[in-house]
Amino acid sequence: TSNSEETGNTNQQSVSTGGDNDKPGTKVTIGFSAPAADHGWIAAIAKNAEAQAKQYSDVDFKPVEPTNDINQQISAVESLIAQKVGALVILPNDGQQLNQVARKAMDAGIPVVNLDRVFPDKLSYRTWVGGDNYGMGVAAGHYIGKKLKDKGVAKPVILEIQGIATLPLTQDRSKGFADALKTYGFEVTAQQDAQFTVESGNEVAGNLLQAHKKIDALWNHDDDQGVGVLAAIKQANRNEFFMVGGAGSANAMREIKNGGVLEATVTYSPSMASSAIKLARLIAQGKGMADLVEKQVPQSITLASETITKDNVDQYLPLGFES
Amino acid sequence: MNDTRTLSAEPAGKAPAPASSRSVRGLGGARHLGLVAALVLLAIVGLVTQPDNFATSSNLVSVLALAATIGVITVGMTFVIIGGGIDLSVGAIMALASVWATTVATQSYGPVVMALCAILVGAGAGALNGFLISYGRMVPFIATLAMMVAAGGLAQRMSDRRTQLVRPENDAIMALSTTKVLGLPLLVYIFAAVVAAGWVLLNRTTFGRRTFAVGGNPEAARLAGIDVRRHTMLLYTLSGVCCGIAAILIMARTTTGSSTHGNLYELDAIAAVIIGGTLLTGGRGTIIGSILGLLIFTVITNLFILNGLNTSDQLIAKGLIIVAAVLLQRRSLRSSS
Amino acid sequence: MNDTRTLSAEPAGKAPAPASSRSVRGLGGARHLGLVAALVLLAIVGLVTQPDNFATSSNLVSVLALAATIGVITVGMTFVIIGGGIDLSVGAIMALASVWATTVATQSYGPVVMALCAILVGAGAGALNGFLISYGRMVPFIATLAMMVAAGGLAQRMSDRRTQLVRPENDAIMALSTTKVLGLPLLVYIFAAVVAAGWVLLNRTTFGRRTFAVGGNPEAARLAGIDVRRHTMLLYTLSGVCCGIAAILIMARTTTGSSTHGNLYELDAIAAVIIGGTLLTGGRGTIIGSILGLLIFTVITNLFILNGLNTSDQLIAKGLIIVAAVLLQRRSLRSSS
Amino acid sequence: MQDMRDPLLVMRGIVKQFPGVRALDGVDLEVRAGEVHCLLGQNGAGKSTLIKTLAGAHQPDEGTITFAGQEVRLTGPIAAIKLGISTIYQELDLVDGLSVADNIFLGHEKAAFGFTRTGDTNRAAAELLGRLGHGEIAPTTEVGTLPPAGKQVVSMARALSHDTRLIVMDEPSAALAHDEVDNLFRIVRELTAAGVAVVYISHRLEEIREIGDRITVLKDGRTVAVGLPARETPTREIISLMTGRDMENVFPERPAPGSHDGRPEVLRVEGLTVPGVVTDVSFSVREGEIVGLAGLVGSGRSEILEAVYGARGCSGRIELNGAPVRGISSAVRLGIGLAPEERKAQALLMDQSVAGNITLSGLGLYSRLGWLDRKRELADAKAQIDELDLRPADPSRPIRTLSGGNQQKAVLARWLVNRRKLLLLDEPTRGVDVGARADLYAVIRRLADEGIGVLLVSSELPEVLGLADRVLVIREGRAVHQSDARDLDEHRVLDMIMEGSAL
Ligand SMILES: Nc1ncnc2c1ncn2[C@@H]1O[C@H](COP(=O)(O)OP(=O)(O)OP(=O)(O)O)[C@@H](O)[C@H]1O
Ligand SMILES: Nc1ncnc2c1ncn2[C@@H]1O[C@H](COP(=O)(O)OP(=O)(O)OP(=O)(O)O)[C@@H](O)[C@H]1O
Ligand SMILES: [Mg+2]
Ligand SMILES: [Mg+2]
Repeated sequence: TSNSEETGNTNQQSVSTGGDNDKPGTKVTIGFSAPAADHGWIAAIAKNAEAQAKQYSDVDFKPVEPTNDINQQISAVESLIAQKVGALVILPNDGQQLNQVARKAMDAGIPVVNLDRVFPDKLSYRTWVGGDNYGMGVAAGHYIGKKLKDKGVAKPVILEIQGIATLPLTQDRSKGFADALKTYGFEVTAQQDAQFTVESGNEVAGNLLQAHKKIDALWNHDDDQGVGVLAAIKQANRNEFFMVGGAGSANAMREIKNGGVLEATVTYSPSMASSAIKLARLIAQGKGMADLVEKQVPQSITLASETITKDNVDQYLPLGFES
Repeated sequence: MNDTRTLSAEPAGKAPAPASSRSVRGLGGARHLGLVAALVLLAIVGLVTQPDNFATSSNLVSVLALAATIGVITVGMTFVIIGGGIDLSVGAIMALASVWATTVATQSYGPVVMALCAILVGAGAGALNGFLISYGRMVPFIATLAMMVAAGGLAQRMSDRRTQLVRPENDAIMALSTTKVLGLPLLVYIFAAVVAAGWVLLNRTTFGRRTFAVGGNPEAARLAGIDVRRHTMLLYTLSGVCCGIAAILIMARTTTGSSTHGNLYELDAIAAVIIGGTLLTGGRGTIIGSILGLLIFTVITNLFILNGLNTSDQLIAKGLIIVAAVLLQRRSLRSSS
Repeated sequence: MNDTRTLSAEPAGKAPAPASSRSVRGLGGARHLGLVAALVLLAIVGLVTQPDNFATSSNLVSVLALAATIGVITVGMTFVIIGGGIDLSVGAIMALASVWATTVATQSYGPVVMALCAILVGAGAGALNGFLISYGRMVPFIATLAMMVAAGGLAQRMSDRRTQLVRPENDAIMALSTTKVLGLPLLVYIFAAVVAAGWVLLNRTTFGRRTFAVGGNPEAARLAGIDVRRHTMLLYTLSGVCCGIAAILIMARTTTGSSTHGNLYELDAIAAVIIGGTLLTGGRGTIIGSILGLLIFTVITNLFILNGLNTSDQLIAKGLIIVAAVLLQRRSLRSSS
Repeated sequence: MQDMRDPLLVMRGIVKQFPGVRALDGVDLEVRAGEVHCLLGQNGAGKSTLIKTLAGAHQPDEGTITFAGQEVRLTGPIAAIKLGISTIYQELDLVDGLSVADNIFLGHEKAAFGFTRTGDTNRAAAELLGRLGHGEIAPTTEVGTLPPAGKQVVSMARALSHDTRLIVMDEPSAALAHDEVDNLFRIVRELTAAGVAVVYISHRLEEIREIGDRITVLKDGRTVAVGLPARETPTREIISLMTGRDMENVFPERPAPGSHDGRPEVLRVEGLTVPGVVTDVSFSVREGEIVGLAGLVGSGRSEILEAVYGARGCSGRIELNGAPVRGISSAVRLGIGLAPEERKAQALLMDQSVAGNITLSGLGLYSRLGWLDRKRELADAKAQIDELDLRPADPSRPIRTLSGGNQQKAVLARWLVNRRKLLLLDEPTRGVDVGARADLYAVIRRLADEGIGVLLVSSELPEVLGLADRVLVIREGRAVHQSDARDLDEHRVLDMIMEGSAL
């Protein structure tokens, strides 16, 4: 959700506050492979990675063709291995499916920073950095559960609109959501999946609203498709419930600020891509993280999922990505 | 004369409509019975499984509103397929038109210009398809595939892969989806108008007759003095215009322009057209059939979601229903002969 | 020997190849010149833009390995399209076969059974397609669309939408992708074997000859004593078998079975076949053309990867290259006549 | 106004080159207003190509066309139509999915502001059809549902729907039976009486005699004779101009009557009924015998052949050498071959080579475990091409580029490579030139002499009577008469096939 005023590029989440670590060191070529940027969040990932890399004079950034076909992504990573890059940052379409080729890179002595979707085999990556999908579901579940409990709703109608159902991250999110709701004695009334696109969100929500005449709460996994979900809610003229989003797009934050059906969103920030580039550089240069005692970068870093509401939205707005 | 009966023989297989039903044939009489039966069956399933939700006016409105976008595209697709072609680029053209119409520059001129822009972009892309096919003599499948890929890329480039919101001052666009007349949102009327215009164009004008000719037997059309190339250009342009109109509708519904709009619409539209009885080889088909085919798809999705079926089961059921609908339709055709 | 040429009619329609080029024609001489030229052009672009990376053996191996999976599917698709049909379900059947072959139960029997399972699942799904089309007399587009949807759903259901890893004890499957003979991974040999077998089947056997007949004029084929329905069944079964083999390759490459495998492969395979000069209307076409068409797509992708073009520009460029390749091909056909 | 003796159309030195063939190599043609000008020539002589250049469908490479005293360039079909030249093409070019009326007015629809006036269109179509003597064809009928003869009428109506000064008819009678040809001639006479010129192409010399005024003969893309009087020129001269050879007897010698009596029956049909078309027909064909089926178009002869071939649902007994025929594959296995009526739709693979078409149903002969021996296949195809004098004698040429008559020969050749016990021939000489026809007759007779049974359907009575040993007269799906061919003459047969159906 962007319009030019905001595209003034203030929100590329590239930060350089790494103490001495940011001083130019040995030259590093970082290969980067991610799914096709047909989605705001992934697009932000790609942009953040590139912007972060540009901050360093000692980094040569080599992105390869993003694709949603696993077979092609394998090929892309193979070509980076063949070019003997210094480090690889990989956001796989599917961690399990890309595992073998990541392992091949590691075996060839190229450290792999695994971004977001995790490889099952720990030998396939040097460091994993990613969001907490389960935690995201938990955060959304707690927000909804607590609020409904406080209102004293007995048997609430809670809906869930997932993203792409075949992704493990979707299943993790749903599991966290269900687990958190359970602590309040609630459960999900109905669940449908969309495609992470505005239009699919609109279609699924349009139909779902027909199926449930009275809703208490709705969790939508993804703020990109959330634009379509919100439009469908408006078209159906419904406002008896509240909605929680996911990921933390700038647009969702503005909606929260304006007050409306969307009351909160749980973050899953694409800033992780910037971090991944930083980590890859450090690993390749053999440095550790400035704020940690250890001389090496940790093996795994999980970002916390934060809950953004009207109360703290101003603080998060600058970090929101434009979907 | 003694040869009277011999030359007007009606072959059994092809099922000529009896004289009495001829008058309604154009409007989708006997030949669409199977589709109507499939729809009725689905409606019965809906009534039984969701007595409170299915037959409500708000649900029906919602089904129509959901059908509207692809519906408009399906009308254009029907023309292209009857004319012997195929258009894989409809989804991408719609996306491109929606993005172009929601750029800051376009939006600054207000909603009317946005709508015009969408239609012009659609027409332009369609005309380019038509040009490649008729004058460049490319196979329609490949030419429109290339357009699908390129238009999708252009849409991404133009939008910088972001979802572009329709700005509040242009909410006349959104009003198409929120303003209701006689209980129906405006976009349903637009859908209906496009279907009606398509029907008239196909069945009551020389353009329509020639479309059948160009698709059914291009050589015969050429020998009859029809400019087949020009006609082909026009067909794809028409399809492009429909994509432009669909872009307006999708902007109204989602309040955005985005390069992700219209993904896989081509498959849905083509499937609707073919289920509706139009031949992929061209020369035969109806608008009404296509729209019925599309409604079947939309109602299936609606039913699934109303009943809370999960996607995997939805997909399996959808496959079975498609097979059943087609077999049902063939059966009804056979028995009506 | 000048009589080897005479049994397959000239594809250039009205343009018989000059005698000198005849001898190579069966293997894809003049008629594929345009495609070869397009490939050569792409190779030049590769050499110029990526002198260090493009022409390396590891890159060429990577291109072939990438092409192998869709390549095998493309061979089956070529048969189906020459036979007058189309198969939209290839990607979904491949996914289903990969999922079925990687279930716990199947994996417990070891890699050979897994491979057999994939092929049998493919054959079964293909045969069902063929049955619906030949005996149920459904339009191929719709029947295989239904199969695409249903097989996809079944694959999701079976895998519970999770990616299923090939277990370490079955790493003979993975070995197809990691073991190299003369520098090439085994799966490239499988690909080559399927292409060779397809070529022989199409050009040197009665089955192939009948495929042309069934696609070119089914009524004439029927009256010439060919069992058109049975042949159609076999064609779709063959395509299904190819999907099963492709499933083995994708398992080898990704070490997994998943319902997400093969997404949109149908479009790529059909596009490759058509760019290769096979007519969508059936009755004409070549395996070599299809494979060249596929290689063009694969090399384009490879070039994009090497040059790190961003997606939007890639798509635009891809669209333009497709148009250019086709126009180039037509030009070369014309001038060779 | 033009004088009747001034030529309306003059074509001079027309050359048309196709890849690999010079179809027209300097053709001259002169046609006067009000005359029926016949264009004769062997299959592949270039007749259709010539009239296509006249119709604007092909652009000639060289030569001039003068129409009504003006030199014209026919840049496309529209240009020709505008001048008043309409054409009935040899391959009926109609749009199956459109109604009769829409086909007739395709390209010059009756419309106001782009909206078709359905009423007007149908009325005008009905009027044209009535004028052609076929008022029974409803203008709203879909053309695809009409039998070939009906389509021919629609093509004719389409030609008449323009304001024409010259009508070109490319083998209009090929799809018509006897009585309909009379009807066609009535229309031609009406046209010429009104001063319209007609270019008439046919392979049936007796038609030329009846309707023609003057003749132009083409051979190998050149004009070899101009303006011969149609009635007076001796047949022998015409044939020798066309073929370059003399021809004595068209029909081959027949064996003596009764010489088949003792021979075994190849085919036995009892009580054959195809619902609605054929009722209770019984007959047999003996080894070496040619049995002809005579009847009107639509009397059910094709259905009888198709039923015998197992291609059509029917009741009754059909046995080949005592074995029942069940379906096409069993028919083919037992040794039956069918040369169907509509070669383009039912027999030919237009994209394939001549050889590929010839060997289609005999592939089993050249294969072992499915593997084709292409050398033998090709040798056999080549042998049949030579035997039937199929031209051009190149087995690798795509069959679509052959002239109609040569395509027909390829269909026959298909059953000559794959030797049969019984041949079903449905209109085997439709569109075949006189010379080739004699060749075909000789081949058919020779096959019979070798012991093959032949069941022959033809709408040309002389052909049935001259070639067959025995004739079965079919009227409205019933066999009304059966006797030795030599006991019949055209008149008697006509009486029998029309009896009861005349108004
Ligand atoms: N489109 C084409 N491409 C190549 N050759 C062609 C084409 N059309 C016709 N020919 C060739 O031109 C020659 C003349 O064909 P044409 O159809 O004019 O013969 P015709 O006199 O009408 O024969 P028939 O009596 O069999 O109809 C033939 O050798 C034919 O093979
Ligand atoms: N596919 C069909 N289905 C139903 N009726 C048909 C079909 N084909 C032909 N008929 C009709 O069956 C009757 C017999 O047709 P048939 O073709 O056998 O006649 P015919 O004697 O062979 O004449 P022709 O000389 O035209 O071949 C006609 O009324 C014809 O219109
Ligand atoms: Mg001709
Ligand atoms: Mg007949």
